[in-house]
Amino acid sequence: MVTDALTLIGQVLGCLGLVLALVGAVNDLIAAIGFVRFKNFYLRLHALTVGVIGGTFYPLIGLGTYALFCIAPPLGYYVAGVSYVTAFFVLITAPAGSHAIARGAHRAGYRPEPAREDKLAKDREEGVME
Amino acid sequence: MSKAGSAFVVFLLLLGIYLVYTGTTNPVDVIAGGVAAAVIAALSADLVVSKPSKVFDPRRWVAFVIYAVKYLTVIEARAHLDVIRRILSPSLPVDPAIVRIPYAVSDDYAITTIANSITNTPGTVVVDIDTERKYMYVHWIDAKTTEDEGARAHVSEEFENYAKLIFEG
Amino acid sequence: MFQGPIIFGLTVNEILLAVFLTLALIFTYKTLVERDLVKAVVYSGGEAVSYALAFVVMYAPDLVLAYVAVGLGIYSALFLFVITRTERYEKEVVEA
Amino acid sequence: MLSLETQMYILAGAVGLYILSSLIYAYKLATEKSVPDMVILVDSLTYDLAVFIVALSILTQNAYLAVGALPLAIWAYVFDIYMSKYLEGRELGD
Amino acid sequence: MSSEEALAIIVSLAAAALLAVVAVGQGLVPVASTDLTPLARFYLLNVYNGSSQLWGASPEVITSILWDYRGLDTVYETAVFFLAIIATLTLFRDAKLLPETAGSGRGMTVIVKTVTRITFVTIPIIAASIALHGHLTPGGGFQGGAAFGVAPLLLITAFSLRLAAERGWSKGKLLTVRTAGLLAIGLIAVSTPYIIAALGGKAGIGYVMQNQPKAWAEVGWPYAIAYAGMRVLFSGTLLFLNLAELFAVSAGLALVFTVIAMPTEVLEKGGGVKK
Amino acid sequence: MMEAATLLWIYFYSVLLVTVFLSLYGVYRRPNVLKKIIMLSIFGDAANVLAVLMGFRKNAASPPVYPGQTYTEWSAPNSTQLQQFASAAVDPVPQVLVVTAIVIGLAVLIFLSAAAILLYRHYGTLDVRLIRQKIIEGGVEE
Repeated sequence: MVTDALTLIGQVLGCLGLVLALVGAVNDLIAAIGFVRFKNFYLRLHALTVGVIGGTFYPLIGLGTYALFCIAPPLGYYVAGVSYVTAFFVLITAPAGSHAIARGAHRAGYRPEPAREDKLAKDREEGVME
Repeated sequence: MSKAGSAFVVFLLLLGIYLVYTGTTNPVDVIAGGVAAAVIAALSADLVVSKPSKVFDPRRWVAFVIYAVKYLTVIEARAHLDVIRRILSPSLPVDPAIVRIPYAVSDDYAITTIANSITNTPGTVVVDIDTERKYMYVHWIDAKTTEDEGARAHVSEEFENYAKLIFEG
Repeated sequence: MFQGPIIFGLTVNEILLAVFLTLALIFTYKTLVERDLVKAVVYSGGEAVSYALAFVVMYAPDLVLAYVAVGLGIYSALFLFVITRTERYEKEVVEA
Repeated sequence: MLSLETQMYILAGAVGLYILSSLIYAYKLATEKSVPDMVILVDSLTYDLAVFIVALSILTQNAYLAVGALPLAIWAYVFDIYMSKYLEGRELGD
Repeated sequence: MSSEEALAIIVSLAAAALLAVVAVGQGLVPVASTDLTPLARFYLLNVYNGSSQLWGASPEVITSILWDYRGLDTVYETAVFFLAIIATLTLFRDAKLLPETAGSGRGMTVIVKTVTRITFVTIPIIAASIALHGHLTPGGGFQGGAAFGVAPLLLITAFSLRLAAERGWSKGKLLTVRTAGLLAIGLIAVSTPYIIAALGGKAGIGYVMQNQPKAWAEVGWPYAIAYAGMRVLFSGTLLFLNLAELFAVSAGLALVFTVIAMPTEVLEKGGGVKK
Repeated sequence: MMEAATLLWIYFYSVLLVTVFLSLYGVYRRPNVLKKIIMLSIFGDAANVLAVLMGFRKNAASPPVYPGQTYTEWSAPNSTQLQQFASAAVDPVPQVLVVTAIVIGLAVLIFLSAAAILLYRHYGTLDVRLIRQKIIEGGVEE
């Protein structure tokens, strides 16, 4: 009885994970559209974030949950483990990567245009920021 | 003592990652992963953790869990919907600016948590950071204000409060 | 064993393989004609990703593990090491 | 509760959408002109295809195909780091 | 695009299409084939078949072929890798890794540094997992070593080579680890005859790179041990060869990257010249 | 009329051969030594993919790894399971060769990159035409 209920909960969670994966795929497509529509590197970074968090992190969690509950072990555990570890790494490394590339681009002379204000460029011209 | 403590913390982290990655919990894997994790932790734990006593404080973990759940559901969903609306609307309504946001934490992990939280919410990206004057330069897709404190209230105040609870003190 | 849908007598893996090989060819061409060597390195990274996915759909996970680390992680660093020490732009081919 | 067939259709749809967006990324990558843009396009492509690998491994019921997702995700980050350090105009070992 | 490039592309397109059509038409290459070559069928059926005389005791066919059926080939290949790295080192043989000349120590921003700290300790454990499970799941010594090789590059790029030098990395230590890995491979390769001799058998029965017992060489490495109600599968020599290969490849890559990442002046002038 | 599958496989071989030829053209004709090295790496990769493609087959459904084995919970398969596995898996032999080839290619490229750095130090350029000119002007270097 209890195991039946647990199996049912697992099935429901797995299906929710699948739906999350589908939503993530749609997010990724929207991010790709954003890449096409935005004309500026710094704006595209926001589309990248949609693609990374909405389009990679959440689908990986969803697919991992699906694999955990709906695929027979040990293979299901294997896929779930790979998905979760990948999701963890994406969550901590992707923002650092975007930050690094944004900083490098700003230092290499790519300016956000149009922009209402660019305090970083101003501060670096004034010499307060190295 | 501190060194052994940090090695132990890193050992637990690495063992956890090893077991999750391999997807098994059988004794042989625990032993093999434990040996590998112990070697790596003994060689390079001082890079990662400097004050291991912080890790064993349950209040920090409670704050971390509350923050993680809130961040990964409410905040992310709101930011995603906002940016997706901007991408899909025909007029492409953006009003970008690089604003300067002060912060008041000093721990490396706290700074990284704030910066990664800002970058991971669509709509704001940390472009540069000045650790001496304690400013972050954030590219904001819809700059409601360019004042330092106003931007802080809009973008990073919540993250900062939680980061203080988790890592500082 | 799961075979997937058959479209015009082609399996899904074959169609995906065609896609990724074509992508790799496009990136190879872009690498060839690019004068800026940094961009050439980025294109070769894209080519590495395409070939890694080709390995995935050809059921070779071992090669994916080895090839992604080497093609995306090590080659690009190696080429950038050389570029920082030498020159970034390739000069035009002058007809003799 | 979804039947197995519906689950597979959902997965196949997700795989198709990922392929579609990766094609858009590849097109943008082939036509893009500035280096930072190209780097983040390679990133997007890589992350996109990492999820695609996991979805494909579940769809084709081959667990061992999923192993490629982790290297792709980590080494996209590594690629970012190299490129940004190069763009800052410094030697990589500096 | 110059006219020459266009010509080259057209010629290569035509030549490639022609070659492909000829190769396919002559039956030189498989086209949408549905059956395996006899060799592949032999491997797939024998590698994990306990009742076969020629089994490799590993469910991972690739690792088994790599280290068992084609073992000597792989040993030579590791030696080639070793020699290529030696050759690279001889090109820069004067460069010394000293903390005072190895970069400025400035590195990148604190965000990248903190994330890299976590990543730097977790990449080796992933590499260890890939290598330790090399005989069970996709992976192995090469794959683990290549994965590990990215960790020193990441550290050098995000921090600085100076940190690596201050943490006590030196060419000598890395060379020692690498040589120890290669030596371990060599020792395991020739171990079977000595094990037989040590067990009191007739010397010279076992052959080089022997993993499992064969009909004409009846002593080999065990493929599993029974312990506390479990049977632990470690596939004879495969696990140990994978581990040794992991050390050899990862230390070799770390060595060559620490050398090649030195400042240009040190690399070109040699020694630990001051700026 | 040929089947779609045959045409597609001809397309595979054509694409890979075009990649090989283009990269060889780059190695032969591009003046910059680093560009030559990059194209050489692509040449090696395309050759590897070509080798693996020959081991790929139409009805394959599994990598050549017997699934579901762990350190402790394992049982050797019976002959039926093995036949099923062999009828689904792809050819392992090219994959084994390619694992080896990838590492050898990596070693060769590391050496070539180091050599390129030294070449630049010696001649001040990586352009082979300028290097040739310098050799002709300055006689044979010692």
